[in-house]
Amino acid sequence: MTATAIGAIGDLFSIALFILGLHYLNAPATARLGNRLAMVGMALALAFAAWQTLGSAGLPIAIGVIVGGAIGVIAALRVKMTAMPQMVALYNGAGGGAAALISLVEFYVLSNGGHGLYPVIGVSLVLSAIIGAISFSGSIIAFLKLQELMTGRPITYPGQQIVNGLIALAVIGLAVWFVATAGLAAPWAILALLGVALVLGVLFVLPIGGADMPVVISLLNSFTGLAVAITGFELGSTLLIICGALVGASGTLLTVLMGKAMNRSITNVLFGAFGAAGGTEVASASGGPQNVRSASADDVAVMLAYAQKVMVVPGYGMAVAQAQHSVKALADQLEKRGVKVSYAIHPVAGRMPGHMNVLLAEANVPYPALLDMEDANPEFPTTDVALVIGANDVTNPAARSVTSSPIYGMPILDVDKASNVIVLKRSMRSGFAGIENPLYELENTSMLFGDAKASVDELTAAVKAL
Amino acid sequence: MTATAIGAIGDLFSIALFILGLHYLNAPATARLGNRLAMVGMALALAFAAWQTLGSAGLPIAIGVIVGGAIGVIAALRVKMTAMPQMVALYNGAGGGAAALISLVEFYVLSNGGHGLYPVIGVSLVLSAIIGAISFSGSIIAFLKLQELMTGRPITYPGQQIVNGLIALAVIGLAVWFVATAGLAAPWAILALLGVALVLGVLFVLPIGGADMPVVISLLNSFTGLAVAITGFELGSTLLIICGALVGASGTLLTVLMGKAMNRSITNVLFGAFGAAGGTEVASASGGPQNVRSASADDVAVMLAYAQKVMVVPGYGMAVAQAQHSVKALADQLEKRGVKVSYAIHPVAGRMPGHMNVLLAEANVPYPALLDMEDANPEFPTTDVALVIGANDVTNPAARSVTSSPIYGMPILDVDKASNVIVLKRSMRSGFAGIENPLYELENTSMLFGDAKASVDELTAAVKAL
Amino acid sequence: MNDINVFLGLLTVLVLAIFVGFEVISKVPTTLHTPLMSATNAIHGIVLIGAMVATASLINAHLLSPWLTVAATAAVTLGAINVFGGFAVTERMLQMFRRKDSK
Amino acid sequence: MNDINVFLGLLTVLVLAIFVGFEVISKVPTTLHTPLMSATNAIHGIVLIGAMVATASLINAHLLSPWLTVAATAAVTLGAINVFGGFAVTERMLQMFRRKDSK
Ligand SMILES: NC(=O)c1ccc[n+]([C@@H]2O[C@H](COP(=O)([O-])OP(=O)(O)OC[C@H]3O[C@@H](n4cnc5c(N)ncnc54)[C@H](OP(=O)(O)O)[C@@H]3O)[C@@H](O)[C@H]2O)c1
Ligand SMILES: NC(=O)c1ccc[n+]([C@@H]2O[C@H](COP(=O)([O-])OP(=O)(O)OC[C@H]3O[C@@H](n4cnc5c(N)ncnc54)[C@H](OP(=O)(O)O)[C@@H]3O)[C@@H](O)[C@H]2O)c1
Repeated sequence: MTATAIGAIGDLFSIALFILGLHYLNAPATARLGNRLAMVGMALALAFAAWQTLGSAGLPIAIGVIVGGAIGVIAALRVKMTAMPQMVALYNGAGGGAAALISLVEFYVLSNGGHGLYPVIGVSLVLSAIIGAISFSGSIIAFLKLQELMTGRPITYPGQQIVNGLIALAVIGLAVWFVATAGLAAPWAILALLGVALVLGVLFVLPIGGADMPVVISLLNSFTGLAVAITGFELGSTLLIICGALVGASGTLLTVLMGKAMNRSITNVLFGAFGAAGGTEVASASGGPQNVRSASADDVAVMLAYAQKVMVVPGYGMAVAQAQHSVKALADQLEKRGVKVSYAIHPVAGRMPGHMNVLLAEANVPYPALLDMEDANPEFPTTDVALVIGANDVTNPAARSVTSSPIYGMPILDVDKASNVIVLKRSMRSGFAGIENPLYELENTSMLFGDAKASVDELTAAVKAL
Repeated sequence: MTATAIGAIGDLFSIALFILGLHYLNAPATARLGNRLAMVGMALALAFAAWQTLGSAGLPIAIGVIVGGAIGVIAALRVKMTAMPQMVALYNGAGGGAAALISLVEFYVLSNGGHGLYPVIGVSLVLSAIIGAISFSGSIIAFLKLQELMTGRPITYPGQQIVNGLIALAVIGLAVWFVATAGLAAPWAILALLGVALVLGVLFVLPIGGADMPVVISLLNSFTGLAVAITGFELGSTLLIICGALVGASGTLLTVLMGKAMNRSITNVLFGAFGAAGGTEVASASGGPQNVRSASADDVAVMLAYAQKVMVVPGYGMAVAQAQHSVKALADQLEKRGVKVSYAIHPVAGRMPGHMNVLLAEANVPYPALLDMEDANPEFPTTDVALVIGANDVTNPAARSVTSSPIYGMPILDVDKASNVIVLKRSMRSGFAGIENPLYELENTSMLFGDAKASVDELTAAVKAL
Repeated sequence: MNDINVFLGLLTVLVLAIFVGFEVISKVPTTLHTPLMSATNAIHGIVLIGAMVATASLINAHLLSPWLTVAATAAVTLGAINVFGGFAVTERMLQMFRRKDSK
Repeated sequence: MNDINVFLGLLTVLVLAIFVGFEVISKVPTTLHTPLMSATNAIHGIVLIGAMVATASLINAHLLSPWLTVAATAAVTLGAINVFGGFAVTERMLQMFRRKDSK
């Protein structure tokens, strides 16, 4: 049996492991097993690839793998839990960049002979260069936005759509011409193509708001998958084709599911900024002073200490204030007094799926105390105090009744059914959706203004003092 | 582009259509669409194959397709709804037989040159011959059992396992030898192999009871899928490999699901008869006279006519008596009097999944009146009369409480929660599981003995006369 | 099919198709078990195409034994029964799933 | 990859893998969206192998331009970041899913 054949059989095992891994990643109980299986698959594939390539290109490959591996692992272990999404963006961008560079290298290798490229090779070379480059630069912008190294607000300017359209046309034109001439116009053509595609990636992500970045990252992730699959055609590698297609397809479906979970369509995420420039501003400005009650920390502390059942409803504000440890401390105080404390976790609370779970787990909140929306909602009618900590949209009763509301139809946490609602936030400003929350004007609602962490710490102190 | 290439592209469309078809077949609302998509895929594949083969072998192919197609379609349209499972068995057997015959023909074609067969070809030839032949003869026995052309009871005799084991060994020995000699011992070896495999198929299904046939048919179905995939290796056909593997894998999973739905493990279905020969007899004989109330048709008619809510619980006995039209007539009479009539359908009532749905749909019972087990069970506490028509095991409360019962843990219809339970059956004999039903001894249960159709017709007449 | 690489290509396709087959079956309601079994049964009727190819290769090999021609024709016939009967019976079963709003 | 039949074989594999990718994602709970995205991200790190192959082919072609060697090494580096970082970050996210029975 030839080395290639042995490699192909090894690849087949890797592929099976990747698929099984993804399968198990669908359920919380088996997700870790799933990731481990995928890791084993990758190790196997890398071992076979090393066996076949290290002989001829040992040095550059060893340098690249060691440097890249070290950067990747160290960054992954150092980063804060809450910065995970932007790390995924960076890693994804790296994959896209690799695909684009492979096209560049392969172009030189293949056109070395002086004759042109076969159509299939030419087309895949161009496509993986373009898609990889878009994914690379787009992911970097997504990273910068989420890391708040640049404004998270949509960046729009007049004529933006025309500019983007023209650049996209330039990319297509260059690509067609490259394929038509079988790459003989190169090397400037392939370099120009890469350059313009990088610009397109930047422009594509700029007008999208920071809060939509998780969806965008997921989309760019499936782009990279696509680029890798096409690279597979370029290199004639079944392994790359299959893995790339797996990620491209599952990533696309995942993007749609993520959009659905926050009640946004993908087109709305991608192109929403063009239509409704400044919509957020208008809505929150029109809010003005509302008819709300505000309470002191001491009042609230008494209410909490003598309650039987308290439901904590965390949201984006808790993440911003990094208040999770303080919340845990407050809950401990209350539990000492015999109060039953649970947490109601809305699926899209915060800015990434699982955001609240990650934060609360970091603060060592026991897993069984976290209730899904389905389990939490029946509890509210028998809850004495619903303590809303920096959550807004996910508690907005307008989603149930006001058909004209942008979030109408989104399932929400029914905090208004609790006997008392305490809302911790800094001001009357709106949340992600940019709309007013009628919850704040209800009879049974009181506001405790201030930074979430500061407020919660005050509450803990006040409860202790009782 | 060559003819082969065009064919390959066409095949790719067919494959996509098959997969989409299976995908849509998972939900009732889209199942018809799914089947249609698969049909289109098959038509496309056949068109390309015809284009490539009719030129050389027009006559035999035309004869075969016309004769086979006519037989298949006419039989499918003529057969009674309740005989569907055995029809599927026959069609499946035909597929297996085709795979076995292809191996035979290909053996002659390939060994024509006088030199032996390549290992891969030799192995696939032998495997598809064996599996196809087992599927062929096994399916025919399954058909005969379900059609009651032979006894549905498990056929067992002393030493059966040894005989089966020896025959399996003979098959394996012949196969190994055939491959080892690269087929040069032929043609008698391949013929002998086919013959012994046919016998093995018969012996494999004989000891399995008629009621387990749906599971066996599903298993034989995935066998045929496997045989077809291997035939694909023999012929170098991607299309056959993919379709065969699709069916082999999904059929295996489906077999497991079917077994689960009736609370039986697959090994138990296949080899259960060996362990517990005659167990059914003992259990039902030990029943003896129970402490039950029997009611007259007139009593029951009054009860039904003055009820507000009647739940019909159909089972295998309704199918045996072909009482579905009578049941519909009774329900019409009751509804005329303002009684609300619904039907509680247990997932494994009858002898095939969906058995009751098919029968009641045939009798034009409106779809919304059919309640799944999940929807029906909460209704029983507010039901005045539960009318159990030839159902037994699926109403057995022992499944809830008696841990030693063979059906312990199977979800059942909670008919015993209804104010009154009327059971229509012919005797005190047990049902499929061969166990007593404590339901019949309950305070609120009355028996109406007799053939289900006759009893229901009597009830209808009595209600009309009121 | 003597080339190991061709064989490995087919093996890859086999493995992927097996995964598709497993994953495509998800939470099927029990009422759909029989139709689904019947539909997959019809799909392996693709063996008809194998029978057609085998018949053609028999003729092309100029093997004119009447027995072999009968065997090949029988294979085609059985394959056709599988395909056409399989789809027809599935279609009939599924007709039961049309929602009837009322009698 | 000039042979149309080889291309068609790869295309078949592509189509099947796309179907596997779609079918393998079923009812994922929202809490798993981010880990799943992260895991698929790590899997497309397989591009590292493409980068290794391309680097080897560059050397074998005796194209000794330093710029090209840098580009190839950069491709390997980026691919390695994708693979190793991707799996590490996924693993960390999933550590949050261990059930803790109590504090
Ligand atoms: N989870 C996801 O995957 C995801 C991704 C993208 C978008 N989204 C969207 O994000 C929203 C999530 O809802 P949410 O209720 O969690 O958040 P939200 O509606 O965005 O509201 C967060 C609230 O927290 C308050 N806040 C901010 N910083 C604070 C601090 N330091 N201390 C106290 N309060 C602070 C803000 O009010 P003040 O400014 O008055 O303090 C704001 O109203 C949904 O609309 C969802 O669709 C979710
Ligand atoms: N649905 C499937 O896919 C499937 C497949 C295989 C096995 N099974 C098994 O089959 C059983 C189905 O339960 P089931 O409650 O529907 O049926 P059952 O438990 O088999 O009981 C049927 C009852 O109907 C009575 N009966 C028979 N012929 C009758 C007639 N002409 N008139 C009136 N009554 C008649 C019989 O009692 P008499 O003799 O006293 O009349 C018998 O007790 C379950 O154990 C299930 O696991 C189901």
